[in-house]
Amino acid sequence: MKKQTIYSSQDSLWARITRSPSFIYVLISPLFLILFGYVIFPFYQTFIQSFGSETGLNNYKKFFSLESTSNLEALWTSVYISVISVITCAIVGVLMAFLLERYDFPGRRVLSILVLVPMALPPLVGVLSFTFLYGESGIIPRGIQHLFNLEQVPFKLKGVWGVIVVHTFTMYTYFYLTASAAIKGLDPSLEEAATNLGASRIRIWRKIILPMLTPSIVAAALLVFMISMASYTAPLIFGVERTMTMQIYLSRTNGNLDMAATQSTILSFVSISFLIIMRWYQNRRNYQNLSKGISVHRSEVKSKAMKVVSVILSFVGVLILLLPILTLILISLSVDGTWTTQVLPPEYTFDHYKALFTDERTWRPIWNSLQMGFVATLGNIVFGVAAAYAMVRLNFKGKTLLDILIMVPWALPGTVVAVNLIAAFSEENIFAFNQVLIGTFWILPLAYFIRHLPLVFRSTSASLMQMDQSIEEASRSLGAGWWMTFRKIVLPLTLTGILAGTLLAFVQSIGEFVASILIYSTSTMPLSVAIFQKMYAFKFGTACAYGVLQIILILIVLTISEKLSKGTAGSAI
Amino acid sequence: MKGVRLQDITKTFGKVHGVKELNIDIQPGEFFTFLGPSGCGKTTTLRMIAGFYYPTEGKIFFDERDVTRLQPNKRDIGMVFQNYALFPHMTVNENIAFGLEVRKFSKEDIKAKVDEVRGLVRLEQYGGRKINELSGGQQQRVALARALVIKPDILLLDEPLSNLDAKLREETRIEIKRLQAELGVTTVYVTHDQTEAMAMSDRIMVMENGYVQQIGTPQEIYNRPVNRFVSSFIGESNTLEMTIMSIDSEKVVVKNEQGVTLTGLLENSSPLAPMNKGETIHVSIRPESILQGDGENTLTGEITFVEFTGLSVNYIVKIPGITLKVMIINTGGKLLQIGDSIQLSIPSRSLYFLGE
Amino acid sequence: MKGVRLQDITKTFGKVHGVKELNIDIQPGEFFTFLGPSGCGKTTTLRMIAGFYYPTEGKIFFDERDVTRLQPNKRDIGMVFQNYALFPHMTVNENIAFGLEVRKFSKEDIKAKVDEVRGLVRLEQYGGRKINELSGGQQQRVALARALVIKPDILLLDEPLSNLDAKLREETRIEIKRLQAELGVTTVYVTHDQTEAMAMSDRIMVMENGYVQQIGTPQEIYNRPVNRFVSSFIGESNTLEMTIMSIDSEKVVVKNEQGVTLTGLLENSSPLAPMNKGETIHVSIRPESILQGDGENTLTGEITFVEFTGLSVNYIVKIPGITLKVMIINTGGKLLQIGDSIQLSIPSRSLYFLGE
Amino acid sequence: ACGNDKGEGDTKKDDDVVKEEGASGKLVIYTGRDESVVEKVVGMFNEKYPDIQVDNLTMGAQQILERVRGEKANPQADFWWGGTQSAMMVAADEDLLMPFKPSFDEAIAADYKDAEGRWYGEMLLPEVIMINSDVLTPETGPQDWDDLLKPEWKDKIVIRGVLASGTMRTIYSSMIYRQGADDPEKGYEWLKGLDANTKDYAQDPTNLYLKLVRQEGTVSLWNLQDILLQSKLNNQPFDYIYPKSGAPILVDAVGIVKDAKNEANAKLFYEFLFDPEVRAELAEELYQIPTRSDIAKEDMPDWYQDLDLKALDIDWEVMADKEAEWMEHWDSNIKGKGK
Ligand SMILES: Nc1ncnc2c1ncn2[C@@H]1O[C@H](COP(=O)(O)OP(=O)(O)OP(=O)(O)O)[C@@H](O)[C@H]1O
Ligand SMILES: Nc1ncnc2c1ncn2[C@@H]1O[C@H](COP(=O)(O)OP(=O)(O)OP(=O)(O)O)[C@@H](O)[C@H]1O
Ligand SMILES: [Fe+3]
Ligand SMILES: [Mg+2]
Ligand SMILES: [Mg+2]
Repeated sequence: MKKQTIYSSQDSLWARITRSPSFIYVLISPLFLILFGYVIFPFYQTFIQSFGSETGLNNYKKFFSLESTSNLEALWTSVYISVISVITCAIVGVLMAFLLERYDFPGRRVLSILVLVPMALPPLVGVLSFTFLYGESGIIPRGIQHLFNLEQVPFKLKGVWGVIVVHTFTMYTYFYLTASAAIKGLDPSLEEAATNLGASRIRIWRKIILPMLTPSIVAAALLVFMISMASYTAPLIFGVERTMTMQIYLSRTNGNLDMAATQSTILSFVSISFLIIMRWYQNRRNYQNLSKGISVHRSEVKSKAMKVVSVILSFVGVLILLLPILTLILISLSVDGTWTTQVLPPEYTFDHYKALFTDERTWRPIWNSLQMGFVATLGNIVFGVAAAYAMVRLNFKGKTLLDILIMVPWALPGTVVAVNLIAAFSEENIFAFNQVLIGTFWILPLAYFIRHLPLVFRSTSASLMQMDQSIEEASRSLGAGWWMTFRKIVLPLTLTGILAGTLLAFVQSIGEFVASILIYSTSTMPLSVAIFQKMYAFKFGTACAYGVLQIILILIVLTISEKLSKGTAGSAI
Repeated sequence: MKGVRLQDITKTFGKVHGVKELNIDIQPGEFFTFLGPSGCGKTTTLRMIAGFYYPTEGKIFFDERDVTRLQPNKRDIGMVFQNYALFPHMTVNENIAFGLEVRKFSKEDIKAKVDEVRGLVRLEQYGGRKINELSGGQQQRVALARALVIKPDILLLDEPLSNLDAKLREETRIEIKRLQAELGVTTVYVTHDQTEAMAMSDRIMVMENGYVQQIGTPQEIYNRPVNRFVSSFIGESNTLEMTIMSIDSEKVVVKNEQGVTLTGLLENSSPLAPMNKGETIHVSIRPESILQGDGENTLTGEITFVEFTGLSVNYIVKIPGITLKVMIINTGGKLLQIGDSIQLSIPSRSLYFLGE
Repeated sequence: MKGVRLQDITKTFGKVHGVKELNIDIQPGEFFTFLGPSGCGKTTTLRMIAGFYYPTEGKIFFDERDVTRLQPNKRDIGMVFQNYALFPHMTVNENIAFGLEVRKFSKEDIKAKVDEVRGLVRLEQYGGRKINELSGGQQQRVALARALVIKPDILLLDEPLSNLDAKLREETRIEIKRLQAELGVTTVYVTHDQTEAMAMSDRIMVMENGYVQQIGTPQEIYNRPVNRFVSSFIGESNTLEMTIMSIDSEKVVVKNEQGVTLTGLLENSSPLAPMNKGETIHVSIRPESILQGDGENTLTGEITFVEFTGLSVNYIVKIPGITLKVMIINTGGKLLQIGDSIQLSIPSRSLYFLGE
Repeated sequence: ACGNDKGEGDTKKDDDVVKEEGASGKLVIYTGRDESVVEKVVGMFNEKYPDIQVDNLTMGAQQILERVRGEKANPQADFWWGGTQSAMMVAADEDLLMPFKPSFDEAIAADYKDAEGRWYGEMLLPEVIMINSDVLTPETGPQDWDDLLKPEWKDKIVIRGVLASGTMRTIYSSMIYRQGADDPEKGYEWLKGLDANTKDYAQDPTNLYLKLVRQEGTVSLWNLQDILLQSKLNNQPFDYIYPKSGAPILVDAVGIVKDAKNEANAKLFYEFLFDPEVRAELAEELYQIPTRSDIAKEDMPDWYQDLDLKALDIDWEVMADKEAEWMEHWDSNIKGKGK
């Protein structure tokens, strides 16, 4: 019989390549190479260096020696801060995700954007705003002191708990974003079935929802664990000096590069072990939605009480989350040096903003950051999604290796990654098309790309794990090639996950400081470095005003993406 | 053992209406079946009983208790979902045990009960399997086991056997019946298989397009449908438009435009049919009640279609004036071919008179 | 129109085996059905034809072309998945149109074709609906429409009508048959409904536990099953273990331990049955071939179970020495009750002799 | 050797050593100096050499070290402007800096430069006692190091985190040295006393300033220049007390990056930066104390003339040798244990 041939022979080469399932390999092999060349190879050198020039295992012996326990203490502190951070972030993030995804109440749309705002907090001024809020002379402790006429401030944020509060505040969005993507894709009939079997809400949470969210929780847990291990500013600010990152910093300051290498190696070893444990845990079970057909969406049953509780909880939550940002705004509006012992700043001014808006140099870094963030994030989407697809759907050797390769740049302290990159790109080589990338525009986007790839990668693979594979098969059976299936079916159905990762990656790129400061050049000064310079010059108000600008910028991005995703994002059930 | 009463239930989805003005009174311990074409509102009604939808209007009672807005998990209902809704992250055993764990049974109890019910649905070997390693029918059986094992007050089954083969379906059907009789569970059953409905149900509700058409015992529904929809929906039926020529206390003679005349019994008429001389009514004749050979209401025609179903041979027979579907039981005899001539007779008690 | 040939196909999942040593040769344009108990490997086989599983061993040919490792999207296959696998982010229309868009039809063409096929599956009003606003049966019909609209070379249908009511199922069945005949699409059909299989198929393959049991026309399978499994799986059957008392070129007399004696025809014996005097063999008798009243092989017994199915009344009758399932066609007559006595006769041509 | 050597009159500016004013090309500076300082000096430099395009990248001393280290194979920077003595010594050890003898070599004391000329101290940073001037006056504050241990200052002292700060490490090591370098135990005792009076350790300078401004503490140890800058330019309520027994004086240094691409321009900038006029101006406006010993005191601003730069007597060699050990001991055995 007469048939329409599906593929006409005059297909372009590109079309033919993209339609082949091996296209995914075409995409991930350069990724493999890049990661190998610029992550693993320098990292391997670090590893070698960690054994010192002739001292062999000495550095390790020294690290683990019981005579001077500072390294071991640091390791322990880092690990337990990280573990607790993961837990607190998970609680806050998943709870918020659930409240905002499942309950409809007045203001939900606004809240769902506001809840992301902490992500926008610029790293440097951001942490400071915490000291202004909860530190010894912070608004809240002093406010309470004044209110009740206390001798002393009733409490202050300090030490490990301070670090954890800051970590929770700044990192719960990892959980929030990945979990809300997963909740969107969760088959509601599972909950119904559990309810029907008599399970209470709590049990449904414990036994159905949380386990089904495992891939996204694992994803976020990995990200948070590693970033906490590599966290520097927060422990510094709260005076927790005995952390791995601090030890690395000290070793490098003292010029003891071998020891620094040892410490970096151990740090990444811990992170990678965590990764491997998590992978194992996750792979034990299946999380694909399997129901036959497609079930009814959002269940109708909502108790009134729950609704009220969720409104209150969300508002209180968001208020707490917004406080540091409000504080930042407050500082940006107050006259430098006048705010001494008062609860709130006594004098206000718009001068800092005026200074910013009249200086033509203000906009350049913003524009730089946007550009570089955009380029890097674009790369992240392409490679991150491809890698995630390969990881979840394809069978090939070296999956775990690829996973580790992608995660390592996230697990290492920013300084170490940046130094590795400088070493790799300060000479001409093929990966950079025989160019010296250091000092050019491209080095920063490349750094952002490598460092933030795990964000897109993780959150996309979590989404993919949830998606029913037979939907893809249906598309193939209808004649759609790999590429079309990917575009028309996989992408829309995992869009929420991809978007979550993209947002994280983009916002991180805008705010990245630790690596940026080591590789920026005058023409590519990013926003974070600009803020740093204001701070460095102790133009505190101006720095905060700059920070506020950054927040506004990110808010705009968030709002736009929320608008874009609405309606186009499908769900996996 | 609980009765279920639906009072003036209406459910709309936005502008679409799911079901309208339902009034159902299901007796404690009864096996009650919803029957109706796809999309008529069966699942919607079931979901309201389970508590996953709130009725837009009306009330639901379990015995005398108003449960219209009661939480689903407080209703003690076992339900098999049309789409199974198995927990993909659990094994077969874990899925089945879930409801028992909720009810805080001891470990050993749970194991025993799970093993038992797994045997009942023929999944002995599959306890440790992941759900995504099961075939469609196996998954359906897990869903069934999960609902049965908790021995609920009320059992809601939404096409629970649709993916099983005839043999297994029958076995399971018998098991469900046995359990239901043993435990006295009130059971509401949705099926598209009318044989199944007929065989299992105490009473059947026939729905169409959100409205109830008829509620009655299987025999009532089958033999005395209230209208043409029920008559044609339940089983095969030849429906002929005919005019009453003569009528007495026993016999009715009808004739169609082409002059075919048939004789039937007055007692076989729907309460809605206008049984007066000269009225035009519908006559329903089941294909299987038509016999091959000589007898009452003998007709001769030509075969235009042959279908072998194993159990029987179905013919479509063209008789001058009418076309009849005829079902002749296969007793291993020879098949007639298209074009062959065949003699048929219709026992007078096989004619049923309907209104609109 | 393409033939499909499976050569020595084995598929294992880890240690579990899905199917084993399959050899099937499906003719171009044939309507071929897989029948078998739940979990016997039907879906697995279908998925290998579609290209979603690679066989662990063996080869698959479309006509003469080896497609064992061909990409699924290059096979020009239409498939209805057992779990539908609809695209949740698209409307009904978009789901159906997907395959047409892949084939780069023009907008108008697509609209026309989608509208047509939507009518065919009775979803006229539902084009713009989201998938999650449809009932189970409606979703299944979308899945069917999506596979039919692309008019593929080969149509793979995995229980495509399992959630439809009898009426709609029959209509759709006829539509599928019509399409298949018109376009000559080679169709592989999986169903658990043997009536459906019998009615539609050119040939049927009966599987059990991953192995092929019998391949043949519906009549062959039904009337001449090769073994006990096929005989009991296809339709209802009374299987009795009996010993051959006497045998001649025409008649066979068998007797069981309790002394019940029956007479059958030699021609009605499976090639695998050892038809010698003194051998113990199995005799299969279909319930519907047993008649009420006088005749050949007359027996009298007591009714122990009554089931009304509309079409027929099923009895279980206890006769000294044997228990028989009996199906008496409902012609509107009176039902017998449990405990009543009944006289039965079994026409000699209704006995079928089987080996193991 | 900054202020303490009140110069013997201004020396000639020796432009003859380097090229003429028509020099052009690029100059990349990594600097730890404040933005305002950089802008000012680069502006002045460009007035003199308008064709040299100066790119300056601001960052912390530690970050400069990291960058220069990383770029060793292909240096991007030419001039390293502003680094602690220790960072410079590490860099010199790692062969990151180019030896160069500028014209003013002799004007700088041996203490304040590298023997091979790989770095030269640009300015001096006496480490002094810092007070909040809203609460204390130079008269009411602690007058000498040992005063800090008095009970009256308990919980009034805020210290910039010691380990991460070169400045603070030097101060603390000096305190030990002051009690006798041979046996650090006495020094440890002294530091234990200080720790007991210390309320809090601040993580970075910004935080230190904040804590003082907001009166979480009123006394600190800090470098003179920054105290003056903050109080004079940024209106912060800070003042200083020059310890009676003398202050450890740190050097802030500069150097040319090895294999610099624009070596010639870097040398021009080197010379320019140490020009006595430039020095005077920087002293005037930014409270910098030059290392050059040959600038006339009259040319310097008033605040400088009032200053009596009394240095603690310290053997920097010994200090450099012992610092790591002492600080590690402090960190693990003294910090936070005093209470
Ligand atoms: N991915 C898998 N992993 C392990 N076992 C599997 C997998 N898929 C199928 N099986 C097993 O293989 C056997 C055949 O499965 P298949 O899905 O082909 O059955 P089926 O004949 O389609 O049954 P049904 O009528 O119930 O759909 C079953 O016993 C099933 O449990
Ligand atoms: N969430 C919804 N939104 C809009 N319409 C809906 C929704 N759920 C069901 N409907 C419509 O309500 C009608 C009744 O649906 P229901 O699921 O009760 O049918 P059903 O009788 O169970 O059919 P089936 O036998 O096909 O499962 C259908 O026409 C369906 O399209
Ligand atoms: Fe610092
Ligand atoms: Mg339904
Ligand atoms: Mg199947």
